[in-house]
Amino acid sequence: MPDTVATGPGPAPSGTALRELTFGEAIREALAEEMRRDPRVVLLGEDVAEAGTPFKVVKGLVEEFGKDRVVDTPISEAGFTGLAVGAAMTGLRPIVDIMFGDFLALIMDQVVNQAAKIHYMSGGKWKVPMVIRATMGATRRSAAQHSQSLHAWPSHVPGLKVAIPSTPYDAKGLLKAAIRDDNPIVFFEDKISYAKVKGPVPDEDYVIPLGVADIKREGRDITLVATSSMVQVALGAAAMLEEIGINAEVVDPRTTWPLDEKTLIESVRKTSRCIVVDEGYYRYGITGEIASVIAEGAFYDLDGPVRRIGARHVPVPFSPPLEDATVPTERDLFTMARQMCNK
Amino acid sequence: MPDTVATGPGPAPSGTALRELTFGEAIREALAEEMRRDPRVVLLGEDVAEAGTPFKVVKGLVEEFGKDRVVDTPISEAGFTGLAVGAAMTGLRPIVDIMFGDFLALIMDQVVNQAAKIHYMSGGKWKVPMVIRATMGATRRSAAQHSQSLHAWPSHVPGLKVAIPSTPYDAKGLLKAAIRDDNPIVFFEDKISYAKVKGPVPDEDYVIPLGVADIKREGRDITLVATSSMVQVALGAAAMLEEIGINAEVVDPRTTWPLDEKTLIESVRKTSRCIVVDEGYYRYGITGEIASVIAEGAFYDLDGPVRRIGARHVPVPFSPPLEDATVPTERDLFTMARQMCNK
Amino acid sequence: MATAPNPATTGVEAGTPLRMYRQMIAIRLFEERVNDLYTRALMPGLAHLYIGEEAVAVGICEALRADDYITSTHRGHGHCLAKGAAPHLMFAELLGKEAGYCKGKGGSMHIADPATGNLGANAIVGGGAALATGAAYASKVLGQGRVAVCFFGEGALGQGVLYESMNLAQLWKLPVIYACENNLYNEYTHYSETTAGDPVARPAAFGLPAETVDGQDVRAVHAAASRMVERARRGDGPGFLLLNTYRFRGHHVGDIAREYYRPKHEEQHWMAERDPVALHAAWLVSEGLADQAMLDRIEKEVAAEMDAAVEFAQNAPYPDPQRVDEDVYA
Amino acid sequence: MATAPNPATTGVEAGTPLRMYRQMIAIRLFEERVNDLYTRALMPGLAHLYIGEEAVAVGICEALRADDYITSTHRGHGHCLAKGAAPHLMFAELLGKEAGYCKGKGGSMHIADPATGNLGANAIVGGGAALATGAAYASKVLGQGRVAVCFFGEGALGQGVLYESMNLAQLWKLPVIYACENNLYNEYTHYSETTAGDPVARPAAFGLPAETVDGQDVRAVHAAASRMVERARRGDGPGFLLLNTYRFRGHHVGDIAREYYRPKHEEQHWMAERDPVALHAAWLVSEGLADQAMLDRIEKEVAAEMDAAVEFAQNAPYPDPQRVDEDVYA
Ligand SMILES: Cc1ncc(C[n+]2csc(CCOP(=O)(O)OP(=O)(O)O)c2C)c(N)n1
Ligand SMILES: Cc1ncc(C[n+]2csc(CCOP(=O)(O)OP(=O)(O)O)c2C)c(N)n1
Ligand SMILES: [Mg+2]
Ligand SMILES: [Mg+2]
Repeated sequence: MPDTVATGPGPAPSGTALRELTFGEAIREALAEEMRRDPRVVLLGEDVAEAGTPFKVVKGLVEEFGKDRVVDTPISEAGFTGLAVGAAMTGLRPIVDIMFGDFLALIMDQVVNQAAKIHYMSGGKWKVPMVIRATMGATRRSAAQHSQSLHAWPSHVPGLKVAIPSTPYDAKGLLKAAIRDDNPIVFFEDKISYAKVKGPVPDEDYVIPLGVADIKREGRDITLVATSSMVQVALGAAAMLEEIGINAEVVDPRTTWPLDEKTLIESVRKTSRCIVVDEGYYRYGITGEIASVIAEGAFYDLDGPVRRIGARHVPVPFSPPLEDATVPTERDLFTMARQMCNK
Repeated sequence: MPDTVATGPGPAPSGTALRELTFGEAIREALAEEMRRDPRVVLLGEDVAEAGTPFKVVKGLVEEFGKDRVVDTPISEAGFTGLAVGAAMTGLRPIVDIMFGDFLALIMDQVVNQAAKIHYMSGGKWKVPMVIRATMGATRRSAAQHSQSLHAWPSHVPGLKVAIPSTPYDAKGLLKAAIRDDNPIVFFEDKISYAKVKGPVPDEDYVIPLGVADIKREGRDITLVATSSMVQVALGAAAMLEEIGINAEVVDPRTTWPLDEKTLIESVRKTSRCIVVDEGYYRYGITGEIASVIAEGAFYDLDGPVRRIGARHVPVPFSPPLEDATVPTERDLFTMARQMCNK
Repeated sequence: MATAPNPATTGVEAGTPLRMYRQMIAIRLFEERVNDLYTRALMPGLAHLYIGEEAVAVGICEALRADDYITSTHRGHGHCLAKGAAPHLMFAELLGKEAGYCKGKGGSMHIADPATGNLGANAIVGGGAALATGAAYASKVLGQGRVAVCFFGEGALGQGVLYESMNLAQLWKLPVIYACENNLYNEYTHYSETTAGDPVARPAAFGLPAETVDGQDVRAVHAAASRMVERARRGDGPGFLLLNTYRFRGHHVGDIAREYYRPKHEEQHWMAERDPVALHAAWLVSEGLADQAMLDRIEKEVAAEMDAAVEFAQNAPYPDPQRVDEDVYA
Repeated sequence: MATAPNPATTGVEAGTPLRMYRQMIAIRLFEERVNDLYTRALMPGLAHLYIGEEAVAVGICEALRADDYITSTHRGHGHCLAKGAAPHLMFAELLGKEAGYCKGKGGSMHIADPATGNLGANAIVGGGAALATGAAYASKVLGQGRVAVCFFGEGALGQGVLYESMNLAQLWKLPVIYACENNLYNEYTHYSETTAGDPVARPAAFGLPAETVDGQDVRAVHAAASRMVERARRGDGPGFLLLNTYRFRGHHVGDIAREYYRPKHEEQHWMAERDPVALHAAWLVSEGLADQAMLDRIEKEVAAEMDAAVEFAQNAPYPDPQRVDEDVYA
């Protein structure tokens, strides 16, 4: 794999040549712009200030916004996430940084029993405008407790929205939308993409509404529904498939909730074949829901069952040859798609 | 609804007339028998000793087994669950009692990052033989933080097994199997079923292997896959359907992981129609996975898409007319099944 | 009825002993009506009564401004009333009616009200700890000078997030008071079986000033709370109050046969000797601030308002089931 | 090579100052080789080195029996070695080889070994707290007389589950020692920015005896640990040690430019004046328990064993990818 991957068809060029940013840079820019725009936006997390997190994604923000708005916390994920919930109710728009998405397991009570339900339980009186940024993704040899992609959990919970961008353009536009949204949103960032995925990002202010899928590549023969890191994999597989005469469409839901069912279903009604691929654990995850939605909505146009690929259903192992066997690859997708198209 | 519901076809009668137990009594009996059988089994939780939990399910155990094996804990779900993980590694077989399944949100780190992964991370060297008993289920007017059915979360996580029994017979047999299993198991008990669901339970020792579905009612025309509290609902719907000439099969997976794919798929290959019903939140939950498995395995025998019903995708409201609108009913199933069968 | 005067906030001057009496009586009479509704099967769900603990909520909330914040618990009616909630909107909520504080969506354990700074009752033990800390954080960042009070039972001392929260509050000098209501029991288990060491040493270890207060003495509670609130408002950071009290009734209304976990004579002692309402009434009379006739009149007035509030709630309609999908997202 | 002598456990008598020296040198030389492997891109993942903190793991583990338990952390190599792990099986694990302690499935942050009572290194900060408490609980219930030591960095003081665990341990008088390694930094943030109040006051508030120890003085650590372990084994309950120490290197091997979060002169001071290996060596010589030649010989011996261990690991095969599905369930 090359060091960085250029992302697929970006936004419509807006006259000026678009800059190329990495995924991480796009996120930093979204944070900086929204913090400039709205003094109520604060960023809380472990080592977010001078260190800019271990991934260096928020590096530089403390210099511009000061230690009052870019706040280093103790290693108290539940405590500072809950604190952010209370602060969101009372006038701030906090963003919390969950260094590794695995630590979502530590904050589910604050996110699910508190943040997600407060608006509803109060009959609409209190609001919780906050963003929980969490990383996801494996292949960093970080082993079972630092490699999970747990976006299926919050996606299961009414009251939350869940964004899972795949390109710098989407990451910036979705993060800005999330920060301006009045609901608690869990925003997943693929660690590998931070430095590796590069793509065009316009200079001017834009937001991408939550709940709108994006067709990353148009095609006729088969739909590959892919999320986050898997979008690049799907695009790679599509290129391989093109060589054997299979024209694949790649659709990125961009948010798992709200879910743009219409775009997904329409794509499959057109292509009549579908594979859903996601980096979360295979079972009871993202692919089951999306495949079901598509199978229900496009049943009579389907040539065969909607197929699914997820992370191998094992804890993520450390050893490189083992870990590499757990993440869906272009080859996996290619093989499955080829078979489905009988080529 | 009657005060108690007799459960469907029980086990094959074993000569002697079978006793009838409630769901709660069957669980207590399983606990007592296994504690008698194996001195390493201990029960930890809030108010489990003299009070026998607010549901009175474990009432009487402390009298037989003493305060050393039936242990009242502080309100420290993460702490005592983690303690049980360490104790399971070092010679005990702990059972922890999570009073309301909603509090799973407080223990996900201990369950998912620790219990589920320790065997794998240690290359198979350490084992974590423990059972996490958690309640589930709504319609008790307990509102959003005391009514959730969160079994989709642990079902998503490799390394865990998840049982979700619907009858006294299954509850006893599965709980005994879970206690004897060498893995961490999350065992879901429907609160309403404790006193309300009654059924035959043999006197003699038996276990039900984890991962074997049970056909609660045989039928030809449509398969209703139902879990936990929804099994009674499906049986009720099946009776209503029978009256209009639709012969429904009701299949209970009994465990969401391992999942008995074969039995589910075979049933639908026979009936060619399927509805999956579960009391968890509708989206990204149990029904998506099971519907996908069935749609993949029985695709060419299906008359139409596999349909799904879950809890309404909202936080559980308090007010009775609102709460009642969130839980799948016999009528919902009946209407959907009737439409699918064109009657 | 929507404009009914709130007995908790009218008729006597804020902060005075007489007003605190009125507030305590309001809670007591409110809870007696809850008990009645519940035992007559007119109230759905569970009801955790605050009877016996009135001096805690009142003594503390009387030290707060209207725009200060509180978080409350499953045993929250007293906190909500003391912070200024209107009984008729509370009863409506308890009965699951559309007119209730939360449109019937919250119920007894989730009364919330921005107008009175009530961030919500919370059915997760310890659930308010981080939330109150966050409200204090926002108040500080926004320079609002508001104080947040986190009410919780001593059972919440078992929840780790309380310590995470106190650490954050002390590090960042946040204006939050942790008010621990030690009524001796976590549900059906005595707190000594769940709580090692000395409870007030815990906040102290995180650097918080911590004070133990007789939770049956409303004036003592008010005085201690006033000191801590003032200190917090000044910017000197959080504080902790351990309020020794007792719930006179069961853990919830259905908890009737209690002798297996607490002795009758203990209950009798607290009810006879340590009733916060009776103690305060006696003091008012002995100080010449009121006579029995005046106290009786207050009680009668409050009782009438509570009866009207119940009637309002009983007559109010249930929400249309269609509305179940509203308020999931803002 | 599978029968290679373990330099950590052979050659000198258990519990003696000379053996503690050998153990510390073993950790030091092990970690230097980790650094070397990592910087040469031969080791996958991350490596958090224990260099500078050796006296903590050694002083404590030398006070333990072979069948006592430990839980360890992301910075865990020192704990594992001190508890008796074989370096060649550790290196094999660090390189992701089948021969490693965890068949390559765990890696640096998850070395675990029932044979030496090692419940596992843990990559969740604070993740060992409840686990160690549980092992102590099992030991007590089963009457085994085993003690569990929970190693953790001062960053774990931020995790609520630590307080939940200490409360349980003290309530039930469990034989567990909480060993807090205060190396002054949570990753890139000074602990004073994350820790309010006085750290040893926290366990004390839960009733645990708590002692602050110079973590660079292996004999002081050993003495304090021995007292607490003996107390715990007797049945008198848990204890807490606050071990003041310093990591000489970065948070992980890649953390090179550190001046933005900690000054060079601070590092230089600790390395020059407070090196636990050098301090103990000087003491051994000054007490006449060893001369420099003997210490050099020990170091050379250990170095040779470490080099052989590295070689073993480098030559060992990777696991067959097919084995990825094994060990998910017991
Ligand atoms: C996290 C959590 N665990 C358990 C419960 C169940 N529960 C409800 S109230 C209660 C006891 C609370 O005791 P305490 O905090 O002292 O409050 P009190 O009822 O005495 O006012 C328990 C265990 C809960 N609601 N939340
Ligand atoms: C629950 C959790 N939060 C955050 C992290 C990321 N992290 C890894 S090490 C570390 C700092 C730990 O500091 P300390 O406990 O003092 O240990 P030290 O590295 O100094 O030995 C952090 C924040 C983690 N692994 N687990
Ligand atoms: Mg209490
Ligand atoms: Mg540290």
